[in-house]
Amino acid sequence: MREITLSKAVNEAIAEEMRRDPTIFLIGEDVAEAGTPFKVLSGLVEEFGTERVIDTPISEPGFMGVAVGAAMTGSRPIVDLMFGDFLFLVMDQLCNQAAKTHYMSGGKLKVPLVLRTNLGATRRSAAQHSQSLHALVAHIPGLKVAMPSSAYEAKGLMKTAIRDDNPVVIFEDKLMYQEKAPVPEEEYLIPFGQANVVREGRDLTMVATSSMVQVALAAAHALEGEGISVEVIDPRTIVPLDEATILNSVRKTSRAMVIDEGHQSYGITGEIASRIGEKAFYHLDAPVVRMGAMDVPVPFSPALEDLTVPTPEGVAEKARKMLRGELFDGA
Amino acid sequence: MREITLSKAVNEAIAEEMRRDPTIFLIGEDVAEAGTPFKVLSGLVEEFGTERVIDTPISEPGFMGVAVGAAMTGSRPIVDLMFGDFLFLVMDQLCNQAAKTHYMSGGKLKVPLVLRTNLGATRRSAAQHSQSLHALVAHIPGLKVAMPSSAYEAKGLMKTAIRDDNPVVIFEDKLMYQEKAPVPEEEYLIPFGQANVVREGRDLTMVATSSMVQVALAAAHALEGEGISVEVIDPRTIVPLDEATILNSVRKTSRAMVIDEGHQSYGITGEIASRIGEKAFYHLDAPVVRMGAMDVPVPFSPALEDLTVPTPEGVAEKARKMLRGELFDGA
Amino acid sequence: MAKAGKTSATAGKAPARKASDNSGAYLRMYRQMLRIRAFEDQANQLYLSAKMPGLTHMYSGQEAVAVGICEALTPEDKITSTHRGHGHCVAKGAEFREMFCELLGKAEGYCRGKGGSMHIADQSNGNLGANAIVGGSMGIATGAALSARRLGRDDVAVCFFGDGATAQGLMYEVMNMAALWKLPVIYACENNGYSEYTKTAEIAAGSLIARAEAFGIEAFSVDGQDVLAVNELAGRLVARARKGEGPFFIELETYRYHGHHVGDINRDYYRSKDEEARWKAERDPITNFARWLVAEGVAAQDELAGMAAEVKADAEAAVAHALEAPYPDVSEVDMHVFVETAA
Amino acid sequence: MAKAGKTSATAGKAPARKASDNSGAYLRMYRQMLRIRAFEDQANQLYLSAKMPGLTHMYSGQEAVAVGICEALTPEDKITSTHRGHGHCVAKGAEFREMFCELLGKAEGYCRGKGGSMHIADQSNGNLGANAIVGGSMGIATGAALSARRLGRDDVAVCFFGDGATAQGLMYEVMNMAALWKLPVIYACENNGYSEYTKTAEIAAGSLIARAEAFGIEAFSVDGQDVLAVNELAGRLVARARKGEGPFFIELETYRYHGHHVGDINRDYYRSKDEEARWKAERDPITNFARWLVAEGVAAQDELAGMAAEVKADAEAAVAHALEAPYPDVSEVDMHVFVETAA
Ligand SMILES: Cc1ncc(C[n+]2csc(CCOP(=O)(O)OP(=O)(O)O)c2C)c(N)n1
Ligand SMILES: Cc1ncc(C[n+]2csc(CCOP(=O)(O)OP(=O)(O)O)c2C)c(N)n1
Ligand SMILES: [Mg+2]
Ligand SMILES: [Mg+2]
Repeated sequence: MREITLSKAVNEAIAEEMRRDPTIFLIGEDVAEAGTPFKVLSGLVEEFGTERVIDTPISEPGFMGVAVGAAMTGSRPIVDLMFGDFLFLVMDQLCNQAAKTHYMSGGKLKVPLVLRTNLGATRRSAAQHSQSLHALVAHIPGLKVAMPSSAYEAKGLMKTAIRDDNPVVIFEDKLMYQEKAPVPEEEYLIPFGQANVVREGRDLTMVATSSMVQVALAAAHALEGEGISVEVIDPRTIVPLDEATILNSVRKTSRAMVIDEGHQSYGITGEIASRIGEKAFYHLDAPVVRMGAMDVPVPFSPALEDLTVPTPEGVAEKARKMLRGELFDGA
Repeated sequence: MREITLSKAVNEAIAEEMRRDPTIFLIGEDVAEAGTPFKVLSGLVEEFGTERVIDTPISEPGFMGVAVGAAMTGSRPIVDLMFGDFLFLVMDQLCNQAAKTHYMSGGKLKVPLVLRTNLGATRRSAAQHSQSLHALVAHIPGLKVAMPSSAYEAKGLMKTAIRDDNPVVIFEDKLMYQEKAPVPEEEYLIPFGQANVVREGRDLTMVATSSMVQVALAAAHALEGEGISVEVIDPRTIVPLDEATILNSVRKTSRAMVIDEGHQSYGITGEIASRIGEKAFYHLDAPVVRMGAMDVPVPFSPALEDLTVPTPEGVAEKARKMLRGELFDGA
Repeated sequence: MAKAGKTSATAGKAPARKASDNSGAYLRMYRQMLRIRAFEDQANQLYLSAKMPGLTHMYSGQEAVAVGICEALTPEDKITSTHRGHGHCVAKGAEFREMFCELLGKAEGYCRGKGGSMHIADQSNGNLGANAIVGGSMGIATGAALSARRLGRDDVAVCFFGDGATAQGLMYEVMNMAALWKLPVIYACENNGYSEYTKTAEIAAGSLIARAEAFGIEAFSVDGQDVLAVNELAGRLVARARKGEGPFFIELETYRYHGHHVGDINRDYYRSKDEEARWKAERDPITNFARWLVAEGVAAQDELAGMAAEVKADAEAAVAHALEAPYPDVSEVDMHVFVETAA
Repeated sequence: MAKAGKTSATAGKAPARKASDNSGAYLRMYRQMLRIRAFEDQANQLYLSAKMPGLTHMYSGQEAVAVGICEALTPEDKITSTHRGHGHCVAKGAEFREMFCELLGKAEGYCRGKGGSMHIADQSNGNLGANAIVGGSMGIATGAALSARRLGRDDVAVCFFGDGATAQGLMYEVMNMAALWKLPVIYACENNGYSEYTKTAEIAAGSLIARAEAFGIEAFSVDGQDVLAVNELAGRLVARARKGEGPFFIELETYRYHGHHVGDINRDYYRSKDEEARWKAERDPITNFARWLVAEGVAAQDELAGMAAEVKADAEAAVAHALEAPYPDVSEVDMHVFVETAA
């Protein structure tokens, strides 16, 4: 199968959907000629014109609001938010407006929009350009949240997001834009709420999102040589969350780790770990281990930044300890 | 001891601190003559004048930013955010600026400010005036988060918040403003990061925040008659979180429930439950039960709204099931 | 930049066209103003008698704004509304029953009781909804205009908001985009002199009109108590916006008769009883328009009185219906969080 | 409203006072502009040779703005800066060593390596920090002004921002408050014609000056390539702001020589090489000021050249030092999340 970059996969997904449905348009900063600073959208303005690929002023709250109104009136906007860190600027329009409109109107109005943005540290971009803020939107009822972990996932999830009648926030991993993966030429969609068992295993389940899927896989690979068999599960969407696949796996392996690039405290690892703790309680041979990013603003210095996110080595080491029974912190 | 309302307790705390320290000022919408819609700040402008009790235009992002700048330059602002739901509007200034400034400056700059706002549904105020959004700010490193559960707590925590050199977000329960509790005349502070064991018990630990402390106490009271002894713990601050007190209790009771008025999914119950699951694993006789608000925007209709938040009856029923061993959902 | 002269119906100045030409529209506007007033009187009473849950903000006094503008719109045209939104909703064509049911949280309400007063929406008439976030709908109205243009429709969007909302930065962001893209949107600022308990002058520096003009937007001010003046200006601007000459900004001087919300009873400390009395006596949009209708021979006094009685009876019947109407079933609580069908 | 005449040093127009009166300040400004240019040349090279991590935005071309304004400030006066912030930092008095250490993430950096290029701050000289959120510091500057006034200090705050940042609603919110409260803050808009890869005309409707004026703020435009014109205006406005006559708004027409960020190499599609060449040839703030200094007899050509060599050597030495300087200890990673001491 051909291999394409995640960047290209996103571009293809959007182009295919825009060809199919004329109500779709793109809106954001430097999305047209520039094709975004990451060049993800290159070529789209040439095909679809400036009426459908709309450059905005640097007005995140404003164009988010514009997208909500457009979505309520027959359009299907895709909003490009250049950095996930700018989510803080659009929270009101996203969470007080887009997320609640369908419910508040008793099902009469709907807001079919996609907010595509990114996450991920270790690019030396410092505290305001490195955050992974998916936990914030996952907490707000009415928003779906997708977290692609490869080019293949990015394409399929983007197409589903665009066809969904609800507001969907999709987080791409900035560091993965240039990474290639096999992506079929033929059209495919990836349904929301169906986790992907990326790797099967017997001894331990790792639930990992986005950038952390590869980290988990690398750790699993290392552990394999030591006779430890790891199952890796990518939830794909954290809202809706495919609890069943995760629980089935944990019931089989009896051990679970949850790995994510958002800050660990009050992030998504707590939700997933506590659901496992609640619903697979009697199957657990050890406490569920969580690994999120450190609870610190992302430091600029390369000497510090790399310490803040889970690494394959760190994950493998925790797994080893877990299997050796060394993790029962004060218990 | 005299009893005063939560509203009065907050007012006293602020007045006492403003008398002590002239660098403190209040800023927000209708905080001066009107004393806020909830009348919490009544009388302060008369004592401190309009230079220290500053009415703003309806510009939440703007006055939040102004407060950050003032805090960086020798002032200690208390920001009044009329409804917790407007947090979405101030997230950028709060989370990208206030929370990160000390860290990003390598410890050189600091932002000693208090953001006081509220939480709580069941006032028939509908989806944009009823949210409990503390989970969002708890996830952001650099912010402290206090959740008073009574007039006594509100006064002591507010005074500590004002003296803290970091940005602190303090959530008051709207429904509690007119509720009285014993509050000493003498000055006292309540340190951050020290949970309060509100009620001792043997069979089950309930960790409950803010509005839910009373719900837990009412449930505990009902259960007492049935021979079930419940320990109720109020963390007081969720950042910093007093893990030790919670874990010690759970190690004693072997059962835990976590009750909070924020939406359950990706909220704070997951964090607290998973920390218990991690660190008191071998002591648990049953899965940790979480009860948050339903994952729905808050409906206006009284017939629906009351269903969305935990009640004493609901909590007691879950506790009974837990003790009868009926909660092992699919495990 | 061009400003509409502040025409006043009561001043006896001749209207743009002869009264008789247009009597259908005049009586419709009169009736709609009556309907808003009657709606609010009932809502106020419901609240004061503790039959209505929650918080509500009365539109009484500002009727000429909503009615003068909405009369210039088609059902396909969109509006966005505010926390003080009952007037916009009625003016855009909503029914009393569904409105009162919504205010009481009943299943027959426009939003099945889930929205209530502050979120009432009426999609069937192009009302995209009240909004409890001050300024929160400015992007929505602008987006509706963009959507119309992109999808080849000719509908126009009107964004209603108060003077207080001009303090929200969002307004400037979206006015900039609307101006750059020449969108068919009209920003209608209802300046009732107060935002909550604060006088506009204390929270708005400079000039509201100039703020819009600085973005290259044509801006107008008009007497918001004069339904004919409002309607004349709105008619012109809506037509121009439809042709792609938008956006526009209108400042409408008006007044709210009640407190900020229905519980705001003791308001001496921020505005005087005298001031309130003066507005009611001299500038009531309904009284003054009635006088003009009679003077111009459009209707007789007793016809107007009959209309008022009829509207009042309608409102009372709707309230009676709504009070008896059932609440939504508890199963609805987690319905409508997400649209269930895939596209 | 009064606008500063666009005085131009190169046009040979006489400066406000005789050159010799003020030669200390002139030479200081010249040196500071040289220092910024030298700093950026080194930073650019560090980046291109992959020795500098992350993203950075060059200030070259805009030197007269930062220097002309900061020359009018005392160390107690505050500034807030932007993603393109090295120039402001140097102009406000920072040292090369601590700056380069910061850009390289070293422990000796102004922020112990935690901030980097986009967050460099220098509290000791009143620089409250660069900001990677476009427009993000507008509230901070306004708050610094409020704080000064409330605490009885007479310092003034200058908020630097780009033309692109005028699209952020926050600006209008804080200008409104600054105007209402007469705060000693100066909003300095560096209009370099582009926000990222987009021309200003495509993202800004109407007039930037008029937007400030609509809030009742006195607004001025000035040639941002002419350090004397900038400094003269800034001096006047800072003095007035100190007396409580603020706030003010200044639009400074300027140009960035490099790409939006150092990686922005192929930029033909949004701006022509010709345009770039013209600005560099005709409107370079350093070259033109040097010519004027020589013509006015303030300095000889070779003195200026000597100064440039010295500054360059300083920069090189600082870079060499920074390259060798240690990274912060790993234990610092979770330090400074919170201030540890209670108040
Ligand atoms: C973002 C936000 N801030 C504050 C409020 C509280 N609030 C509700 S109405 C109002 C005043 C609005 O004034 P204006 O826009 O003039 O409308 P009016 O009430 O006069 O119709 C305020 C401050 C709110 N609902 N939303
Ligand atoms: C809130 C926000 N939106 C977008 C960006 C990405 N961004 C960084 S600089 C920039 C352009 C800024 O233009 P301008 O204000 O004119 O400053 P200049 O780069 O020209 O100095 C953009 C869009 C950002 N950093 N912050
Ligand atoms: Mg008003
Ligand atoms: Mg620029």
